[in-house]
Amino acid sequence: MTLDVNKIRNDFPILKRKVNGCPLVYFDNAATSQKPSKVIASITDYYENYNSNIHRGVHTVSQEATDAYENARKKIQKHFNAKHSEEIILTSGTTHSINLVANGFTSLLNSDDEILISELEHHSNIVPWQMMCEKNGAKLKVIPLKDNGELDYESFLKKLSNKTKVVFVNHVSNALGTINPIKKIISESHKLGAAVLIDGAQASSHLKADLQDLNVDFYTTSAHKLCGPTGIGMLYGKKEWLEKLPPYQGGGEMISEVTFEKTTYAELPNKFEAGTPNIVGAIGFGNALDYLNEIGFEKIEAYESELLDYATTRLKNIPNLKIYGEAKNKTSVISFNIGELHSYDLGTILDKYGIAVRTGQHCAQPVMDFFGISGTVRASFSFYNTKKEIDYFYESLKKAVAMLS
Amino acid sequence: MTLDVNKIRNDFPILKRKVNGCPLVYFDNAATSQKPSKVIASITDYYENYNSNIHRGVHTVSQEATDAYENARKKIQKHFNAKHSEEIILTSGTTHSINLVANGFTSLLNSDDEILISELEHHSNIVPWQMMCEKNGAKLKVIPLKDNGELDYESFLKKLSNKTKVVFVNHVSNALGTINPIKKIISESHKLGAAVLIDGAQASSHLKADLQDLNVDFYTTSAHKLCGPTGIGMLYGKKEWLEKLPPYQGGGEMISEVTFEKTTYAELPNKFEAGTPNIVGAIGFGNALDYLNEIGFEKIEAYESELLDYATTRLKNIPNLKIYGEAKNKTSVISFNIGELHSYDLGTILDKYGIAVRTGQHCAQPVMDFFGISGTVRASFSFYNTKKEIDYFYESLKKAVAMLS
Amino acid sequence: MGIIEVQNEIIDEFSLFEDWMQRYEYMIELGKSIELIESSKKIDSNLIKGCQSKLWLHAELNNNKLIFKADSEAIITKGIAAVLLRVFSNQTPEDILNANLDFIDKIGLKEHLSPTRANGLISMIKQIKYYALAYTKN
Amino acid sequence: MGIIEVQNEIIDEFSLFEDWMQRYEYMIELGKSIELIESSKKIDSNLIKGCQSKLWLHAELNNNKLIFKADSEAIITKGIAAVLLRVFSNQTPEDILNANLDFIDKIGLKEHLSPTRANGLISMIKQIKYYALAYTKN
Ligand SMILES: Cc1ncc(COP(=O)(O)O)c(C=O)c1O
Ligand SMILES: Cc1ncc(COP(=O)(O)O)c(C=O)c1O
Repeated sequence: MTLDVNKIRNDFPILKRKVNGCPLVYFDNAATSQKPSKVIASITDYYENYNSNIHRGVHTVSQEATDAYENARKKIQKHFNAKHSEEIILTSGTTHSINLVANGFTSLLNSDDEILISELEHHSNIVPWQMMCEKNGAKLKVIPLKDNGELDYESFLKKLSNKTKVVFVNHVSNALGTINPIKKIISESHKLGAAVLIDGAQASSHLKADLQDLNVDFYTTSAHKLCGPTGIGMLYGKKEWLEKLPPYQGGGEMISEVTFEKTTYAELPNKFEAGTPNIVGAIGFGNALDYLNEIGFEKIEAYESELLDYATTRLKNIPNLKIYGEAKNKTSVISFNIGELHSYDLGTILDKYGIAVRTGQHCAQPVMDFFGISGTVRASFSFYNTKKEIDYFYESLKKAVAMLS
Repeated sequence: MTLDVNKIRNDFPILKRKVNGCPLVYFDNAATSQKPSKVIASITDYYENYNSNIHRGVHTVSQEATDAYENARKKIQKHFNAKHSEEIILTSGTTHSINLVANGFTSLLNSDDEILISELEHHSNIVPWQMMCEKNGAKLKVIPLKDNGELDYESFLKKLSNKTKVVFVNHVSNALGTINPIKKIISESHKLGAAVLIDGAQASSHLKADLQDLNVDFYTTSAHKLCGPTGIGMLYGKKEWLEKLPPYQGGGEMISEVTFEKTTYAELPNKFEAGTPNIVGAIGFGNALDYLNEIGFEKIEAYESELLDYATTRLKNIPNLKIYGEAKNKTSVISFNIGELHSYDLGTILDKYGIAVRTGQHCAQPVMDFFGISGTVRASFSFYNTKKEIDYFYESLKKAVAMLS
Repeated sequence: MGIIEVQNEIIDEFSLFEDWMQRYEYMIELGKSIELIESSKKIDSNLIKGCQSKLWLHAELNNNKLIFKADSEAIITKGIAAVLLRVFSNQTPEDILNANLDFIDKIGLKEHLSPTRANGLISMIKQIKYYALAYTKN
Repeated sequence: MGIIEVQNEIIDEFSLFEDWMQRYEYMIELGKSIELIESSKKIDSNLIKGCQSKLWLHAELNNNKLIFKADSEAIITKGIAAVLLRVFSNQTPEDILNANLDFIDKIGLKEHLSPTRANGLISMIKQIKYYALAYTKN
């Protein structure tokens, strides 16, 4: 049974809009996903019917909001198959999640320790660790890329040692779409006693991670990438790890006792959820997962890989078009350049045709440096995109090239 | 001209709902405010029509989202009369804002320095500073409370010295409603070279702070307290200060160059806005301010103080009712206990009558310790509440007392 | 009396009431007759978590029956505790472990069953079952 | 020719085009004839911020007229720069400072006027006016 894309498109109000007189063709899904009516309606419903601050509230509305918030946590737990619901920390997004972990490791590592990071990472999984290294003197080592956009696994094995304390790799690269062999990376790292953080921001809309099966120590994602609201994301951490890490932000909710002399911290997950959380964000996050699971990830994966193959084949007909990243396992992302044309020019003309792609370095400057380029055009497809849109994209791209050459 | 509360109530969909068979009487405004249709509609509009990741996006939808996000920043700047728009940092809320500043001061202070904090503070303005003191050894001094719920201003002057580097006070206390004399506190602190952070979370829905006139160094608030969405808030910082503070979180947007050897940070405000922000949150925040300004803060203040006086007078008729905090200047918050009755019991029975109040310690344990109590019932009124609701509250409260005694 | 009999008795009693007010008044009444925990046992380790008012619970095995004692600062919470103790105190650990909790719904306290509810009902039940488990294992 | 005359000339030229494609093609053509900045001047201090493609701008005073030179990696940006340079290069600092920018709207580039636009048009205009200000003060 394949996915009924016409039915699905009706779920997304934005897909009816026009841009510069043309129907919107949204191929910027790796930057953020569009939202189905069901998720939008759950947000409105919250504000119209049971908006309230949560926890400690005795009254009914607060109780309803708290239940909805905690229920969202359970949905997330279930989706990612975490063992305990308190292993799911609700954050404002992947960047926040990673900073929380990096901050936690600041006091746990010292200058004898090494951390291992892939060259494929998003800035959000690089800069927090650089900031940490400045504080505790730990050394940052890099797993290099190969020409095809895959990580150099042999080099990973060589660089991994018993000095390595933490390894960070994204599940899927946002710049190239490469799906990394995280299960192997996790088990090899564990053999040498290193913890592993997987940045799942780019993976979660395409594939379902089973966290217990992966046996990963930390996993992060952002709801806005998977049909959910902005300003909400998650950090999964194994209970043992979350108990070991010091709290990140101080404030309401995360404490159990406060006096000016001494403050004791609350239990998980509250220890890491200081302040009024993004309540409506959490609720929308949970509903977005419900929506995706109703469609089913097998169907989503199959359909998106069909789109990827189709688009790749078509684009390769364009002279001088070079695709960056052709890993065997990749999600529906095509990063490319055409001859000497600047990605900004291509993006601007495509926009005139109503096509939204991302251009530039995609917050992954090391990847661009690896290829010696200043940026790419990135077209990223979602399960609500169609082959017809890809055809139109192909035709428009040819026109853009003609104009710009 | 006074405020037309019946017209205003129509703007708030939730006010039509029933709780336990009775019309909802929402007196938990100090915890979070309700949202007018205009704000809710702006959220739906974003998701249905121009949802996109912002900055660096060449395509139209991204451009529209970026413009709306930056336009929200300008609305916030204008509302609070900040000098530069880049002095407005969009955060996930007050707690995040304060942690950002406390983190920044970690490397700027040492064990010779003192910080001065009021006994009236919310945990969010206590715990981050305790965490900072643990790292850099700075000493935390406390401005004590007086029995009427005001700060002991004489004691403040005595404790302030040229060792004092930062002073933190909330503009309005969430537990008692006290409006603190922040203008005087700021100018006295500046005389001795101390920076001042004012936590405006509880003030912003009641009064309009003019940041240039206050000459304050840092000011924070949360949108959810002022008819805006959850998961978004602001940190105002004087440009000189924000340039001095090191970045807080690392990630996308906040950098200008990233290599594994060296990363350089972006300019304000991006330096402090790592990762995909809560785009829809910012837009809703801006629209909430528009909504409040359309009503007008003079009218809001006048009406709310009428409600406060009315409710205070009525409540005082109840035998053994003790109000905590009767500062000359206070917002429409009444924190009270009745005889030996537990706040939880009163809150539970009031809920049965459809009345939402907050009970417990209101994230301000030091205030409760000061009064030697474990908590209070807190009824907090907003401009969409009515005297009729207060009458009903008064009658219900009497019934609750009868039941519980 | 066995657990089911006590539960049925309570359901019968509560079924006489027409509205929440009578139910609550009765529950508050029950709270007054609760078997109080000694003040020496009002220690942190006997505190139930997640309750806005302090709520203590203590258990002792006597003749293979668990005797519970409790107290709370809040009288509604104390009333809820009294209902639970009437059901579970003086029962065998095995019976407690196997007990069904439908009666809570049937006497109109279902709203209190949410795990996030600040009265600690769920935590109290968990703690009761936890004691029972601990004593069955021995 | 004064700034207003050049602006009117450009408006006339662009008014002939029926759609964005022709306008863009023309702008790209104009970009090819831009007065190029020397490579020695392609230094960081001449880079315009907020532009996704590198965009350099340099100014020199010659006979009380400002001579601008520019270049960009992206040809659309270069075209936009060419339009601006045609208007502002070889004009006095005073005239530049007083110049009105309506023509940008009239030639159909209004969409590029958003401060957040990644082509740096706004930043380029700011920089041009900034140079003009610097040279009027002297
Ligand atoms: C005075 C005061 N400070 C800080 C906060 C914390 O705000 P938030 O939970 O939105 O971060 C609150 C609200 O709870 C408050 O009332
Ligand atoms: C692989 C990867 N990591 C991290 C991030 C950062 O996520 P966010 O901006 O939601 O914090 C992104 C998205 O931009 C991403 O694609």
